[in-house]
Amino acid sequence: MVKLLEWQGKEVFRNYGIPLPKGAVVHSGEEAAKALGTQVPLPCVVKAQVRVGGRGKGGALRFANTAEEAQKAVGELIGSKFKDETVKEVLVEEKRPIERELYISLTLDRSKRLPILMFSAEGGVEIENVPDEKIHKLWVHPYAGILDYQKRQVAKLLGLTDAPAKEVGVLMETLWKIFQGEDAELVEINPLVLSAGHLLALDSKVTIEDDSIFRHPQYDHLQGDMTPLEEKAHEKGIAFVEMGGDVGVIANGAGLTMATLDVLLENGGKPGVFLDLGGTDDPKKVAEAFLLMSEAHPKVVFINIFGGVTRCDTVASGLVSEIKQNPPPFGIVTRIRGHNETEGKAILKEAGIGSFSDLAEAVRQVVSMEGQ
Amino acid sequence: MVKLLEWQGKEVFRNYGIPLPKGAVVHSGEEAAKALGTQVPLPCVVKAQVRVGGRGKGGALRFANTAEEAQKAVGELIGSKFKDETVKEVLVEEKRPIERELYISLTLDRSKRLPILMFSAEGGVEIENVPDEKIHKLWVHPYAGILDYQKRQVAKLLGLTDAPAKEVGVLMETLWKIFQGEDAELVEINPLVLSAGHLLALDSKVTIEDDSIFRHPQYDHLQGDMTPLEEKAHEKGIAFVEMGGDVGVIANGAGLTMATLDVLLENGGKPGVFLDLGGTDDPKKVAEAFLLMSEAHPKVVFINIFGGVTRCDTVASGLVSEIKQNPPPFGIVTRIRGHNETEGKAILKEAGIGSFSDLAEAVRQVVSMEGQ
Amino acid sequence: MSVFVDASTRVLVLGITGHQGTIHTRGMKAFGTQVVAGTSMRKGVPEVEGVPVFESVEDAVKATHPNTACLFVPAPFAKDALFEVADAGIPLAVIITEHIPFHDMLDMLYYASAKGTRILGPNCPGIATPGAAKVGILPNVIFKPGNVGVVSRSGTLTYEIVNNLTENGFGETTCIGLGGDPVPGTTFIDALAGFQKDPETHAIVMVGEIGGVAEEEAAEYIGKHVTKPVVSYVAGQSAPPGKRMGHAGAIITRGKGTAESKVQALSKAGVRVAKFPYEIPGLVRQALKA
Amino acid sequence: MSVFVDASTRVLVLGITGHQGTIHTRGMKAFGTQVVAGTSMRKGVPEVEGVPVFESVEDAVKATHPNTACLFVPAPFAKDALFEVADAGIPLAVIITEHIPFHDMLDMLYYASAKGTRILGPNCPGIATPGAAKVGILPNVIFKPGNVGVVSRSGTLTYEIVNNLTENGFGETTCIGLGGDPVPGTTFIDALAGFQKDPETHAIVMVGEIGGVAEEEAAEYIGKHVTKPVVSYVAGQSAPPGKRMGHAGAIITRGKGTAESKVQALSKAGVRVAKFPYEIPGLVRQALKA
Repeated sequence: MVKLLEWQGKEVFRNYGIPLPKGAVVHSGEEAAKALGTQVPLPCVVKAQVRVGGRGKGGALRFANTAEEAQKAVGELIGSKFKDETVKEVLVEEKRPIERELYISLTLDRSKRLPILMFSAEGGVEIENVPDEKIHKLWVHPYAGILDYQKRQVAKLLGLTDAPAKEVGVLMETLWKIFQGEDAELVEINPLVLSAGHLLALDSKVTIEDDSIFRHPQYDHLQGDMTPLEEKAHEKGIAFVEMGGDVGVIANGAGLTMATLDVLLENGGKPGVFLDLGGTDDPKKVAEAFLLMSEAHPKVVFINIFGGVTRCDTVASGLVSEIKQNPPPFGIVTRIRGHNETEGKAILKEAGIGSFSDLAEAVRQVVSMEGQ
Repeated sequence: MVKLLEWQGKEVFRNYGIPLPKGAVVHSGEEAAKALGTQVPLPCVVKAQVRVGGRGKGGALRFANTAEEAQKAVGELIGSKFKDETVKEVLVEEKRPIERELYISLTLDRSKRLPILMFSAEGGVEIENVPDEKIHKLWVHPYAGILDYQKRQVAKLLGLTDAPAKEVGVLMETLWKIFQGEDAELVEINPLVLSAGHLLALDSKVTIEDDSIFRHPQYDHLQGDMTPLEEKAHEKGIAFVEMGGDVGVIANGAGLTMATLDVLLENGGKPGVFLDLGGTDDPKKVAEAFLLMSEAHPKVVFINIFGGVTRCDTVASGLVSEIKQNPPPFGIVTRIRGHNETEGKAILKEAGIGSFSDLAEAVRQVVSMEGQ
Repeated sequence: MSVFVDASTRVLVLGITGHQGTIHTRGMKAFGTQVVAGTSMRKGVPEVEGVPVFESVEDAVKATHPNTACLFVPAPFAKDALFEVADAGIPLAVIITEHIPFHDMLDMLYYASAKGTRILGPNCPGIATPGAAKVGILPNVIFKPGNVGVVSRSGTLTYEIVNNLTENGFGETTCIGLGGDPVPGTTFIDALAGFQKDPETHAIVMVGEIGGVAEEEAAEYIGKHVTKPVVSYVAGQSAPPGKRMGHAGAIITRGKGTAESKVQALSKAGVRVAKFPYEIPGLVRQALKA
Repeated sequence: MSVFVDASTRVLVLGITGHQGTIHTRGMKAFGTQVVAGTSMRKGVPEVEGVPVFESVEDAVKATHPNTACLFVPAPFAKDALFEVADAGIPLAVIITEHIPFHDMLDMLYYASAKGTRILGPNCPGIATPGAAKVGILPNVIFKPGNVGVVSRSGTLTYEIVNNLTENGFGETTCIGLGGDPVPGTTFIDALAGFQKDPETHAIVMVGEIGGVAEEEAAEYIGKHVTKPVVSYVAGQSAPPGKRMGHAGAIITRGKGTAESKVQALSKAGVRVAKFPYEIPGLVRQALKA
């Protein structure tokens, strides 16, 4: 999931013709002062560019009436931390009069297996805090797109007439074009405001689906909300999640990984990192996983592999040769099951690596090693 | 059905990016000489712009190596008649080397209720003369459009590789865009040629659906293949067909009109004009129909109306008042059936207009009047 | 029994405030049809002919639960109206509107079928089950309940034939006007399947016309699946090739869709084919006796 | 009996010349599956693993009449391949390919349903009916014919569970891997309906995971329509909200799709819910005795 920053999302909006306030991305107070003299009129809004939500309450949004005020605000924001995220960029934007604040978004409804357009006359607050009955929903057929009657319906439910009623219809089509054209998971405008009688997007939230990056290389290097190690694993095609405990878990397949975690937690273990090798049980991936694991400094690593396509003995040999080459700085417990399980276990035993058949038993061993 | 002339179809092609030879539309030999000096290189092809087919055999296509030859050919063609159609415009086009002649078209398959793409490696002749097994067909889903595998399929069956294989895929998408975007009934390129290793459209046949003209006003005044009277009726929303005999038939609804004609012909009548008032039996339309009829100079007019929504007496009154105001120069036989039939017949009788219930009987009366 | 519409039919009229919409709402009510709601682009119209008017199909559906829509909306807006009907889950949409571009109709057809909505029409007179319900513009007076099912691509010719049947002592289970457009939502085959299944229908009258291959396909279907007697007439046996005979359906091109091929196919499938429309009641009498 | 695949299954492998395509063609054949044809973008490959290779699905269909397609084609080309399969009228397409953008999958789903093709997957291990046929990449050795139907969103976890069942003396009618992607072609409900109808299936094992509301919907369906005993496990009860647990399916957002809500819904529908995967054979034994 590539989560665009507000200004990056607004660049997309601009390319598709959505009306926006004038603004500039700056990295220092000086840049802000320069932008305010040329591109951006005063008074202005100074907005820290972070991916986490709740910027308003957290002081990441400031108002400035003069260039000096803006310069000062930018200076303070750049480099500051906001919910663990360091502010590297600030958006300085003209402050526009606001008559009404609305909400609109397009995302996937997994249940109906259809794109869903959500909109509300109660914009400007986190949509999670808007009561269900004030959020309207309509579904978009992937081939037919936005329909005219849906435009009338949205205008009516949002209480828009005349120019804004027409504008919201155009906006719906544009959001749809972005949603499909950019392979977005979410396109959200909150708030969408009525300003001087016209619609204007004051914020943007756009996330792009990972799987579509092959046709959108421009999003390839935009950071998501992953930790540096997660990022590194991501580049190698390994799902890797940091959780704060001190047991590293390596398994193959999302379901098996999660099941392993479930058993571990229930037995009092504290998972620190888990690492899903995916549907494969390629020994090379095991080696890569070990290197990543070392960087996460776990106390003990639990390897839970089901030998499906590849045989258990192949996996065990790969594992042993990797461990011999680079002796890992953590204890290892393995549970290997499936095809040629007996042979695999013999290989591990010879290398002095504990190996179990029973998941619960294996987990108890992991927890006991963790406690030492 | 708006049938575009070759050059009009090629204008559409040009707007959508289909590769074409250089050419110019001219109305005289002088214009041709001017175009050959600037826009169009020699040698060239001189093509009479008429809607009927078979131009090659009929002498409507000429070749010229010099500007003089071209000027002469244009001079001869302008104003000449080609299968009853007067040549008003001539297309002068550069002559390109031809390696292969192919056929491709998009139209509606009414049976499958899907657009159909037809293509053949045997282009350059009337498609009616190409044997069935050499015409390939594939169907296009209106929402999904041209699919990649279909492009590969077409390239393979046409024996195209390398650049032309890619070009034909792009061309298919373009034809589809024209077909949908211009509301075409038919988009045909015959021949589509391979010239110096690239695809090129040497001819165009594009017809636009009448019902879509409301969103394509640019086609509103392009003449189809109707006679002047048919054109006039068309403008009034009356279906009017000239057939060469001397009985005028007025009926309401296509089915009833055709059934009337069937009975008339079977009884030895010679229909000259028939006129479908449509699903309506609005008396005003009857008046307009009478005026059109007069211009077609029939010997006798047969009115066959079924009173459905409107009552027969209303129709009869309208008819009588119209006839009293403008006594028609032809005999009249009526058959009026349906709602309030008896009242309607009484009104007609009072005005001295013969009126029948039985279709066969009415038709015999028509034929006897025609013979007088 | 009957086909597609019956006494439980509840009609929503789209475009009820228009001239046609209003007239035919009156006609449908006079036929005994439950017309439960209308919609209109005009705002603030409370009712038409005693029928409540809503601004959207969704509102009308919530308030009045129609199961059939009748569209009188102008051609440029018909596609959107049909989408609205399909999204509201109404299973039958009768489209009276003429001059809908066939490209729109293709979109409508595939959208409706994905949503489970049957389209009858466009450019059709509608459907009537005497004694139960009528949806569309067919004249009320020509019908009588009976055991003949009628299906046709024509309008007035059908009225004429039904009138003739009724005058000759017959009555109809259901009369279905498919409309003459190139892309019909419901075909002869759909209607024939309905009549074959309907126990009250004892004979079927199928009125075809030149153009397309719908009659040939129907003939093939009859040969395989229809055991009830079918009587048919094909209009346009004398029509000149390449000329439009009133609407886009009735054109003969490239030697296809001729009356000859249709009559031949129907005869081969055991259909009694009338040479002239007024022969139909006699053939129906024969068929029912056989 | 079985669900979706049986001894009459004839498989066409798309992307048969690729590494995965070749390996798993061998695997499917070793399972006893009739693999009748393959396709490849590479030209001039006559056969792979004794299976004839064609340049297009149409050619393969004409020559070998497959009724099931198994797709190994790379994600960027999967959409077009599925269109080709659907246009060729193949009623079941098992998509192994992972990382297909969900926007593509939406197009594929609605195109396939219009053409009457069922999609299983994408990003799924496939489907196996022991003793009859396997389509996909499930390991051969874990299966035994029996009376337990297995349906799952996971891959290896399913292998583990099936292996465990088999080791405990059970066998499977059919094992269906739905895949973990956000837009699956076949859902729990489709599979449950199949098992409910299949007379040889006596108990059903349903392996869910966090994310989405598929398990909750399945629970509702079970409550209404499934009379056979169902045993379930939901993976990810300990997963932190907002984190992806390996694939796009397994994410908890906005308090929806939690393990709690799934377990609760399933329990309410009478499903025996295992706390840990290894409890499943015991619960199946209980269920079959009850």
